[in-house]
Amino acid sequence: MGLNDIASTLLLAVAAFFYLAGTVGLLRFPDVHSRLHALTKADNLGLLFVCLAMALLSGSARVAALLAVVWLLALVASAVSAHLVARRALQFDPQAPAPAEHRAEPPA
Amino acid sequence: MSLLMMSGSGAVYLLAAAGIIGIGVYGLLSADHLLRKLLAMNLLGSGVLLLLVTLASRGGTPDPVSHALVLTGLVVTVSVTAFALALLDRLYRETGEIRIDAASDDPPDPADPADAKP
Amino acid sequence: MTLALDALLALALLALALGAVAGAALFRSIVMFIVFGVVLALAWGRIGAPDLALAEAAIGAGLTGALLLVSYRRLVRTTPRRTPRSRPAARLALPLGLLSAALVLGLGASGFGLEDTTTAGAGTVAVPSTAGQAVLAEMASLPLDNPVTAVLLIFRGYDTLLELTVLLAAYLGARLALGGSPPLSARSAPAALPMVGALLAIVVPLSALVSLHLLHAGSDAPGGAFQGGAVLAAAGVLLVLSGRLRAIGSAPTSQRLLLVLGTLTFLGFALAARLVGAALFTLPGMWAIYLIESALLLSIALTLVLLFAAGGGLAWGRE
Amino acid sequence: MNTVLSGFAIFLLLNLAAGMVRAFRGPTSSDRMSAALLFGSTVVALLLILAERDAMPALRDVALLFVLLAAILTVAFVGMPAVDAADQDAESPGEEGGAAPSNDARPGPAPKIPGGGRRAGP
Repeated sequence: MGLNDIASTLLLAVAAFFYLAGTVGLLRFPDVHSRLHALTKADNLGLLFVCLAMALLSGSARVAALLAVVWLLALVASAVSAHLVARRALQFDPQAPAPAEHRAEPPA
Repeated sequence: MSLLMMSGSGAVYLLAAAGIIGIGVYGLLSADHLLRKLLAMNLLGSGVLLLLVTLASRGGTPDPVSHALVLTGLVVTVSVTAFALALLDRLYRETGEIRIDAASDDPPDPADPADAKP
Repeated sequence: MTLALDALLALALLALALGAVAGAALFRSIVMFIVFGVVLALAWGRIGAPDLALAEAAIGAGLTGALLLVSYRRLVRTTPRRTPRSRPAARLALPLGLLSAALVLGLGASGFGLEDTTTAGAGTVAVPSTAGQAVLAEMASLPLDNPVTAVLLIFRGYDTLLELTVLLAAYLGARLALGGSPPLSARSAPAALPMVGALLAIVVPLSALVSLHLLHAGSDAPGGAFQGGAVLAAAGVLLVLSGRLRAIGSAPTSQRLLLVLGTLTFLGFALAARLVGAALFTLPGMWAIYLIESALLLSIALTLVLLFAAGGGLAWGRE
Repeated sequence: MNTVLSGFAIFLLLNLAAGMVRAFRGPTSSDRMSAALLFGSTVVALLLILAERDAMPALRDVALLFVLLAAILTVAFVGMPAVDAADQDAESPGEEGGAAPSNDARPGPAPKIPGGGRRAGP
């Protein structure tokens, strides 16, 4: 196991932590907005570390560039998706908290 | 892909395909909403495609002929789905019903316990 | 480890399939089905069919999902009443489902067994015994490196041609079914909403680029006209959803030509080969393959967007 | 290294199973949609891992397609009206029955229901 492999394993471990955090948040948080919050933030960080690990493992600049594009696009997609879903939930879902009340909460 | 066979993964996907086909048939017969019947039909199709590809990769190399066939099948499936949805829309506008047996006249049942909780 | 991975994947597929047909919540069924498509793309990758994974990603994530969600919006008020339990088809559903699963399992297992005996008996196989092996043996003499594309365009040109005809028939059938009155507009998030405009500015040009890349890569690597067309169609679907494109009653001539462009180009080459005495579907060279693939891509993309928008043609701008 | 990658892939699949629970339980359609988001991002990571492990670079293209097209689903989703039958179908499937209002009653995109779309049902 070379240095590259050890570094990738460590990165994957960090990624696993973030994915786990996102999933636990999705399962345990009480309402749509906090679930979305846990999910989008944690998962994007997880994906970042997966991309870093894979770029290290592949050792090719072309693959690293492709992975960078994938991560940036994932950021765009999740930002837009989270915004749209949260907005719709605020408008429509009976269980969703009022905006002011939601903003007052510290980020969990 | 010889690795796929050696590890018994081919058998796993064969089981999955059989299960998906069974679930598709079940859904096709038991669903009452036509949109769900359409979903079941799509599942059935996916199961068949999965079966084809699993059987095609049982030898050493994946078989390109069946891959091409399944690729064609995927595109045809989505166009057929779109066509079926157009038919559904027309049916709804003609009859106001989205079921096949629209003749039955039982009243709406707002509190059916069987469906109250998932 | 690999076996555990595949077993989990298969279990996820089965659970999602069950979720898509069980229960009364129609929206849940749709979400389950969409996720089923996503996981199926992963399974295609595992079975060694990256071509199919690409197509499933573009079609499952982009087209079918949006199609189902928009249709659900149109039909949302029509939640069915309870089905009478006595309906014979519903009573037969479980036994018939089990029966078909068992039948498929038996057939599939015998298929596996068949393979095993032939390879065991023949040892090193010299003569290709299936069409796929014949194709792989011929690949060396072709300018293409992707056998799937070779099958689609060279060995089984009929299939591809007829598939285009099926797409066209679906479009015409949808036109007939909808008649003169188009359904509710598919527009669901106007581009004026915050972030939707920015999303369009990023995703649409990139999709066009990726679609070209897939078309170009298709001759040597997984990809091709179908995947490229599906990606381009997904970008078109996004434009329809955001109201940048709208459906109109009948197509202008340019769009009608584009709809049949793939069929005509393919057929033209096939007949030209016939005229000079070669076999039907013999292609004169690599340039012909690129030309046909480009025409196929455009036709497939336009047909799929029109099927999604449930209109005869497309026009820019809001309705 | 392959063992590490396989282990991580299995971990991600278990995450997917958890997401499936949320997609199934709901309770609102927004919950189901956010679970679908989780699926998208996890499957992308899985594809990247498998591309490396099985040496199939085409799977990276599949991942690219997923992140490129992921937003289409949510854009299609936000147009959905929050009438009772839409959001609450899990709880009260038969509510709208054969009421069958005509299409003209809900013209245009994204009809907004005043009052936040609370259930009118029992």
